[in-house]
Amino acid sequence: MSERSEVPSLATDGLTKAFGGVVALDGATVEFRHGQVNALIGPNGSGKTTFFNCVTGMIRPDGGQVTYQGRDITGAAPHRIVRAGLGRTFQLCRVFPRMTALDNVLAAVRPVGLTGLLRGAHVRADLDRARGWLTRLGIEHLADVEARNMSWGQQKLLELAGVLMSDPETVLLDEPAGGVNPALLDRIGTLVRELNAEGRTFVIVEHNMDLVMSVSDHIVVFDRGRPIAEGPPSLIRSDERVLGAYLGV
Amino acid sequence: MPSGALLLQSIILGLLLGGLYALLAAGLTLYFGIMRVVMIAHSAFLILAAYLAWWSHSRLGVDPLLSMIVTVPLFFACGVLLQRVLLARLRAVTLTMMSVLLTFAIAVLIEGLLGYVFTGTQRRIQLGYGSASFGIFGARVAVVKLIAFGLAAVALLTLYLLMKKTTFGWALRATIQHRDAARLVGIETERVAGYGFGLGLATAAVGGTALALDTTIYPSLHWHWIGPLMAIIVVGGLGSVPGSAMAAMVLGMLQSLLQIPLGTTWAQTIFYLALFATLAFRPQGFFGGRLAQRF
Amino acid sequence: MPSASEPTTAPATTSPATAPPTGAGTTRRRTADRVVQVVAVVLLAAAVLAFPSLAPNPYILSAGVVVLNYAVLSTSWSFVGGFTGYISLGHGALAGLGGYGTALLVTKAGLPSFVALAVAALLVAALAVPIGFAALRVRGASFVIVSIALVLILLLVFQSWASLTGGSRGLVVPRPFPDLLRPEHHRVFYYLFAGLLALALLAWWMIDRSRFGLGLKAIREDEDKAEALGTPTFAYKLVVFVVSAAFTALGGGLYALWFGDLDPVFQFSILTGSYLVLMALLGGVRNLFGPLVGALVVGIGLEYFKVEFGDTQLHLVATGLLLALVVLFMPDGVLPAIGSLLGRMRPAQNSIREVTAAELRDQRVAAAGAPAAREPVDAVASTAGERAQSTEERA
Amino acid sequence: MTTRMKRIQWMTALGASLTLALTACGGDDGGSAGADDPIVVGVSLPLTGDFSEPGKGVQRGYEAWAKITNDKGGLLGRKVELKILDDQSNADRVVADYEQLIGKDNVDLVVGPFSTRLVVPAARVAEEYGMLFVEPAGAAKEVFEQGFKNLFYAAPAVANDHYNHLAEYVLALPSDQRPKTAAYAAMDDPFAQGTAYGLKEKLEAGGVRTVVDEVYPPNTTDFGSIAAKIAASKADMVVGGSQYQDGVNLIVALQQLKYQPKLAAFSTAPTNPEFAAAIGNKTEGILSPTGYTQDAKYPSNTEFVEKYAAQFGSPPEEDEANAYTTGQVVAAAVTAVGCAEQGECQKKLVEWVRTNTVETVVGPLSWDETGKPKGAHMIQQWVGGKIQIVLPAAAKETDLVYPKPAW
Repeated sequence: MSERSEVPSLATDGLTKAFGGVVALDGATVEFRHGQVNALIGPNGSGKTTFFNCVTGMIRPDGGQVTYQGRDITGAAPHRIVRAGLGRTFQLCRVFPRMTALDNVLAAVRPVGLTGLLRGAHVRADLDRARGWLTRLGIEHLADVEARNMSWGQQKLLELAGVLMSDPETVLLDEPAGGVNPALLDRIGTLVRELNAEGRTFVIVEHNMDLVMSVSDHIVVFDRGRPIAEGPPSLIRSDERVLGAYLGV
Repeated sequence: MPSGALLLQSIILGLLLGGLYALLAAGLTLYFGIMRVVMIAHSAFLILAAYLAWWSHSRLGVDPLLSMIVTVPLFFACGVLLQRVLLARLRAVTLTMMSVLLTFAIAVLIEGLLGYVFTGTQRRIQLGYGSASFGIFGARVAVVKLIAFGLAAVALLTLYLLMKKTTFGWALRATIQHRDAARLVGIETERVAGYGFGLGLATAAVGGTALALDTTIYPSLHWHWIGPLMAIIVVGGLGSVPGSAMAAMVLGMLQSLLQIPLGTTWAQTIFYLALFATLAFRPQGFFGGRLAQRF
Repeated sequence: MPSASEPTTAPATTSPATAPPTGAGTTRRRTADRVVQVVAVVLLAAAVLAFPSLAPNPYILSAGVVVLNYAVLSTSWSFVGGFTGYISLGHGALAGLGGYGTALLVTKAGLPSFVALAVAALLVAALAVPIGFAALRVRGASFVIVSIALVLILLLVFQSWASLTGGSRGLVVPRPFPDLLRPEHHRVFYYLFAGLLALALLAWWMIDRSRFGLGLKAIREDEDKAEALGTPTFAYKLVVFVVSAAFTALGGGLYALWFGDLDPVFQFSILTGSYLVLMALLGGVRNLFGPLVGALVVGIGLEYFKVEFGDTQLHLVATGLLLALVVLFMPDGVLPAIGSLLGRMRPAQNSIREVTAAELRDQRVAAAGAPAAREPVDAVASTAGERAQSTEERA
Repeated sequence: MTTRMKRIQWMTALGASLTLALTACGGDDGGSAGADDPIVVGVSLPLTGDFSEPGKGVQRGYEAWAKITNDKGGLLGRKVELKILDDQSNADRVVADYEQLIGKDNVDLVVGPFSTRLVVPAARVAEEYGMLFVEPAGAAKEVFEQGFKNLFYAAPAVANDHYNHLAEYVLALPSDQRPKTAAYAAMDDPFAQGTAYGLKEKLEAGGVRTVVDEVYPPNTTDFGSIAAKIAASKADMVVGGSQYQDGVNLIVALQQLKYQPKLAAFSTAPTNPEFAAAIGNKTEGILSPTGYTQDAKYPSNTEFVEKYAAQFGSPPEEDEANAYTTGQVVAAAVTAVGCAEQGECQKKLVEWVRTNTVETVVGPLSWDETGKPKGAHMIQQWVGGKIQIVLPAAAKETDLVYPKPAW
């Protein structure tokens, strides 16, 4: 995995967020590189999800700055951040339970203008694209099934299909391996690599070290709301601070 | 320009009214803090308590204050049941909306039952000391109003001590602040939530008795109360008991003072104006309260 | 195949061989469905249009007008309540505003009746913007609070501002067709209401099939998720609230022109709003004709209670009980619930297992996932179930 | 697939319920009247809701009228039958009710409901079906400004004229005794407000300055602030445009503030039998207008009071009397014209009422072009623990006490 670029895709500077007395982010300064698969790891409660939520505008940070491709996106509305090219999945996979798989994916279509809004949701071009993603993720046969009637793993794939439908340059995955079986895990790993090869940047929060080590180019380790180490997998594997904080050794 | 005596009189009335508002808003705030539920039926229970006070006075000849011996524990039990049996049934995803509808339905149910049992006639407790009053710096304070205020103050103080000084209060506060964290440290949040609801409803029992002392009651009166109370908890910052108490005193006072130049009806609009202004410009409320950001 | 290793929870149609995406069978079934739907709509329209000729006397006709008015209002309500899941208890007030707006534009500004109606609806729509701004900026509860407050404050204002609104003395709305006899008057307005209902249903249907509608439904399902997929949720909610307000105002204004007398107490009544909710919920908010059916049921139900228990407040008790039961047991609507019950008794071509799996999944998410997913800090305890499963699979 | 299946099931359910609804709507027509059929008199009353208490009073009045009439052989040899519907104090309902009575049930006559708020919408239905509409309760002046041709108010005076005798009395007082300032508080209700504002207009014209003018919504329960304003103004006289409970509350609040006016007048409330107990028996000197007294010497009244008491166990109040009066007016017209059914007959009935004077339990009544009665109310005062007529001089039972003793 050669590094394609040194341009930072997503970067934060001194990001801070506290909930009541609990400090979730404590001046986190991080840079993720464009065109790479980045991983964000750390023990439970180290602030990874809060970091995602702050970056994607779901919660407003108390302090600090978020930039994406050089643009300041701190505190912007989530949908604006998505439109800037930053898509995300959720820690516990979130799909629209009472909508069919197809509609779940179509919901990510970005209508332009009033006519775009009032156009039918099922126009040919959108349908083709949506089916294309479902096919690529191997769940095309479930297109007309409501999401709540799908298995956990299928829902995870569906969520990813939706995010990809919005055509993000950078994809943030929150625990993609959470609760999935080994076969699916391999598949997700392969997908991430394939999509990365097509030019998409990834930031992955993950506990599953096998996945992290096998797919990522660059790893950032969080502890107590700030990064404590970063580098390629080979380096992180042997970093004692990481072992101390993360593995609890 | 209103005379000094009228001004003083209005300030005293505002203070007394604000006290009652504060007590009732405390209950509403508790529910919201515990379950993010806007309990529309709170004021219907208030009127129910007032009816029970009136009934025990006029039919059994008991002093209305004594009716609290029955109503307070009864309402506590009702609150626990309401939370455990009904609200806990609702799906978490739609809880906020559906709980409003459910408590709305309960409010209508109580109103209908009161109307069925006691008819729509306006009722009022006739007390021997009903028109008694005493003077203070040229203003007059009615004895019944003072008793009502005293009740509210004592109840609020009890609530405050309960929340701050007891283990149960600690557990309740923890549950309100962060339910999962509370569960992690071994608090049985479900049980605590139930008791919290009971506590909230118990404030309605006290408030209802206080209300019955000095005003007329009728089944649909609760609509008259729920509006101002909702405004108070929003202005106070949803979920903050001290915040809502502050908001209650301020708004109660404003209402009373605005009645001098504007008259009764227009003065009431202050609550709704405050509500709209708060939501539009400062959704987290004016007196603390941090929950509103997300709700 | 991702599903191959999860046989217990996979739907019946997992095997790629059995389900070609746009197979001939599916197409044929869709065409058949379409025909059934069109026939149903035509029958419905015919029934509605034929009603005035079948009505034995003017009273029944006027009852028909009332039911149609309810149907218009609850359909308008479901633009917000149905699509986005935001429940408003204050739509009665928007209808009242439409009524008063129309009446005042006729009496004070001298506009022709139906011009006044249109202008009033536009004004109410404009007013809905700041109201929606305050109500929808933050999630959930504040919308309901604002909707109730709206009724209460408008009642106060319209009662107190007697010099403009006539206050409690009421406001008389001049008849648009002063020469018509009363039964004819009812007939004309019956068709006007039917037309308005058709317009509202058409708008509903257009939104329902559009990208906008899909975005709104996504908001109803999971607002954070919709936002994270790029839907400008606040703008969507605001727009659909304004559309809903405009239709509600049209309904209220038309009612004012028909009824002729406005009184703040009845125009700005919290019960009206709750009836609308009850109708929509009964009929099912996800269906085009749900609110219409709900209006029929509630309209007739109210009559029944009045006849049976006329001199008591039991109609309130019934309303409360019904609403509570619907909320507790059939939040998707009574008719849809009955429909799915019927569906389950049919020879099962949709596998039962699918439903069961869905329920299991629902419970699992409701119990563990949903609250935790909303929490900002990495949740630990509540996700234990999922974790256990994942460790198991990893092992 | 699942959603589509559901849609079809759902459509079926929709069709079924629609059919049901349509069949349910096809109610039966009332049969047309024959010579032996009873004369059906339709009325809608607020038996539940905000106006239910006076509504039930009106109901008793109508029932007494029907019974007394039938005991004497009915009208035109036909029995009188009441058909009473409940309008839940709701204007939408009252219109639907009269629509039903006239359109579906085909009643022969209709009479009015209670409360001004309901009378106007109800009267419009009757007007548009060409029915005579005599009503016992729409006393506010707005009722008579709608251009109704068929409406007649069956009581001595409209709300704004209730205090006419009192206004004359006050303005006739020597200038050193006459009140200089007056405070008014009225419920936001056309009737209650009408009474207070009728007096206010006349007193202002006569030079009595208005220092407080408060209007409160019908649901007001706390009168502390209004009372504070009135007390602070130290007005010489206080006038309450009240119904019942609000009047009681206002008086108690005023008493709490130790406010002592020279004259205190309240509409409706002081004539209620429970009034004295409700304000702790501090009633002395309180004035109130009334359109009816059980002691009136009109022949039909003696009969009414006696038979009403026998039927209901207590003497009739004003609401009951007004309903009875309504019945008397309709009966007089029917007897004189000799018909009672929908259609042409109604025109003749209207014509007759407009041009004639009817003897009733509240005295002889006649009407102007708008249906407004041409009389005034008597004024009563609590004197010696009893409410007694003090004005006009011709009807008085005792002298008016002025200034009013402390309460």
